[in-house]
Amino acid sequence: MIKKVVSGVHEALEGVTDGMTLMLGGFGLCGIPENCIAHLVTLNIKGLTCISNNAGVDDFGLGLLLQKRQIRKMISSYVGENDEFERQMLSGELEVELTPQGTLAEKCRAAKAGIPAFFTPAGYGTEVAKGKETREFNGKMYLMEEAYKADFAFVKAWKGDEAGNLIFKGTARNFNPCMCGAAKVTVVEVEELVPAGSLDPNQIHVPGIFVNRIFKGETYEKRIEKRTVRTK
Amino acid sequence: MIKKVVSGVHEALEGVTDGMTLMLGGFGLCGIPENCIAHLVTLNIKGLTCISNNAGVDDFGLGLLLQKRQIRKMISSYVGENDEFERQMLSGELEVELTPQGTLAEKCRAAKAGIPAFFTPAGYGTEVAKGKETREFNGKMYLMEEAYKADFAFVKAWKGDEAGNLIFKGTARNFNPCMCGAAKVTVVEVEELVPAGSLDPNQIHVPGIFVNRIFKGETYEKRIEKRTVRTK
Amino acid sequence: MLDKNGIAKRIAKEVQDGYYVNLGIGIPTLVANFVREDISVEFQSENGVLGMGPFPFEGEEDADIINAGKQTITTLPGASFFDSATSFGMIRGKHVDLTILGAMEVSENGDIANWKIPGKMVKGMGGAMDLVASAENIIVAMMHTNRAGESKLLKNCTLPLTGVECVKKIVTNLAVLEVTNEGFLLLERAPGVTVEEIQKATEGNLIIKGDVPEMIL
Amino acid sequence: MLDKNGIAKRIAKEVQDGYYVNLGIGIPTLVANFVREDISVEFQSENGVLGMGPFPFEGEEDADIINAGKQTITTLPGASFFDSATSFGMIRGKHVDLTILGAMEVSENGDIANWKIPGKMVKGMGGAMDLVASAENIIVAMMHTNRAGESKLLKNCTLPLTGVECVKKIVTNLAVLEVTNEGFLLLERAPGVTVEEIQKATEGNLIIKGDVPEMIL
Repeated sequence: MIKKVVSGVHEALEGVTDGMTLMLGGFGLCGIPENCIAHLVTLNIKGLTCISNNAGVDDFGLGLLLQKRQIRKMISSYVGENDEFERQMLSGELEVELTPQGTLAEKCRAAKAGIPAFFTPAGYGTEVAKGKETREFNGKMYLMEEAYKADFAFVKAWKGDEAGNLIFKGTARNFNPCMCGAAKVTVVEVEELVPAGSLDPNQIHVPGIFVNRIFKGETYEKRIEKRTVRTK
Repeated sequence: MIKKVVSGVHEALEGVTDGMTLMLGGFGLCGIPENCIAHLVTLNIKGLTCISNNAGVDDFGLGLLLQKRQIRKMISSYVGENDEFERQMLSGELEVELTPQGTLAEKCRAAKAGIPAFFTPAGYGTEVAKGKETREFNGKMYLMEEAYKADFAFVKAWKGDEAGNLIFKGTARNFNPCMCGAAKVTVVEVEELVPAGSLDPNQIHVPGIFVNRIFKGETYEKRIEKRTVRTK
Repeated sequence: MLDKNGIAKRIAKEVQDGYYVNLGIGIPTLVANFVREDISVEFQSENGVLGMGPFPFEGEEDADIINAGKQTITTLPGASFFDSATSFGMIRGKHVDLTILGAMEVSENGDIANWKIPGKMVKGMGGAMDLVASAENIIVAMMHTNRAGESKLLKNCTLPLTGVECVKKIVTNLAVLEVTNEGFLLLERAPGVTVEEIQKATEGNLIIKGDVPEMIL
Repeated sequence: MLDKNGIAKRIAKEVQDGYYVNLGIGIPTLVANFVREDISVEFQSENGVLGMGPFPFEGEEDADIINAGKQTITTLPGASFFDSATSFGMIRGKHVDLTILGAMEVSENGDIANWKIPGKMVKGMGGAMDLVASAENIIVAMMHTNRAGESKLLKNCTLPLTGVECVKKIVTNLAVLEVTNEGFLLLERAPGVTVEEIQKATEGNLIIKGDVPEMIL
């Protein structure tokens, strides 16, 4: 078994420098790599390009990096929950590439799986198609989309073992598995880190080969964006 | 929950007719839809195109359909274990399209996921590339490969629930998940059929939406092709 | 004239037994409340869940189990969780039978705009572009006119498009309409709404064939 | 001169700590027996397993747990099972560090042929084309000549290719060679084998620089 465990968030983020392209898992605030983001803020690294479905909220998630102007460019599908983001975007301080959510997921998956490009119907006939090759297959029009290239992927899993095998919980899975192995270095933080052999090999969501570094996150706030309940 | 359960192999195969294109899961004899194949033989349907990584052995798996001359064309990556196959192929009775294994898997996955075409490096510069578009990405050459189109997919899973959710065991997983949802109708046979709610929603390998019909197979021979052991 | 719940109630009648359904944010979310209890339907949320149930009881909410609107949810027996690539595989691969979503504008050829107002609103398209590009069956749920009283059913959309020639049906506070080659075919009137009122609120070509029945809710 | 086990033993020295390795059928399979015990290596089999262990004890074999050679296997702690698309995602995505496979012919520019003899043998390429097209590090394990005594290290391959310009290193019963821009660079001689013998058995351009050491096993 190949060991992936690092001592903590400090070692996990070694090598992240100005101007890099980062992938960050999560949907809204669900399943985001809280510990990695918190440490990125303290590192004061600038000029980042972040590939992440959302951009957090003003005071949590990627919003923390936005507030400190560490992000030069965001690649996301939906950014509606973040006023600071909208302000920076409309003022031109922040470059934004809005990408259909399924295309974003597939561009990560393609990077991970060695597929340099693929065709999707999403965005055909819209401004997303600008500058992209279009082609007809079976009477329908498609866009060609290329795989992402990223330096680091930051991923949050529920359980992980020393061999880097991962299991996610509920909808906190989202983009996290797609980003494992999609960057040069994949860093994973987990709620529970177990010895190799503790997880059923049949029930691994992401095999360890897609993971370079793994550590147990110190704390998880797991903030709920829209607590919605019914009464008994 | 949407019910997918059919009464048995007879109902499961309703609608399969001459000249159709079928996908069949399995790697060698591991994880093949034994009950569906056995019933296909009795149905005497002819002129089939079969997409399957291998072609069985002479007297088991797809070899049974080959012996009865029910297959017009095979799309496979490796057919080395079947003398009858080799004979029919060299004599020209059987049309054969040999496809790199990873390309075969990805063409199934693409069909399932609504990706009409993708690029892969496998086969570039070989006879597999004949007639295919080639293109350079980042200094490396790739082939464009299109998604398969199939009428039925026959899949073998370990456990399944009434909602069509599937779990596979060990390396019997192989091509089976990739083929679920890749054909117009996906038929799954399982060793164990359980009520909806019995499986952990976090541990489903294939969500039921990719499955149209599911039934419990009557018997499983699970023949081992190359029993290899060591002594204590 | 219908309120939001009325629109949702009318759309619920389009949901058939055995359907997998994706509901957008806003009015579409309400549709789940009105689906007949005697049919089997599963709700997909593109963030990675199939078999969504009602909102959790207070105190039972789980930060790791949400829908695409970021609301806490529960799951029903037979549910499954999966990653985003798999989720959009379901959508792009046409495994989801019905997509219901809101819109800012729809044109008479079925184009839809719902993600951006240049220089003003930039929330992003989320999964909407994937959904409208792939779904066989798309119903738009929206008000017939905007807050300024202008029609949202247009000859051509003026806002940046989400998808082209994809909307099949529209249910508004005033009417049910089908998108045809010739324009918006008026199928049903909302209770108490006249054909003339619908005509006045529709900028795109409105096709009226014979007596247009009032919808039954 | 080396036998098959000798070739495997020499190749095992190329396996480094932390490597994920894919072993082809035949001689490559034997490599696992000779990897140093003090390093961590995981073996991937393209039919869907990572962390392969030794063959099972008699009576403990499981029809559902096999390798790409269709042999019954076991798994080690930290192993995982996955589907074929994921497996070739690992391979195509360059996550596997080292691929060791057999060949019928290799050319001096690194082309490889190992899947077909026209009109005669048609086993198919299996996963070999994906492996050779993607692996950063490919070692070919083979006899230096075929049964007819003809060289398998050629100027140009005569058989249908499996991949182009992909082989990095070759270990045969006679020598260890590196594929360079100028041809086969002779790195090591097998015990008791002379440079002249290797030259005679090599049709492609053989580059000899200074004294060629005998390999240490």
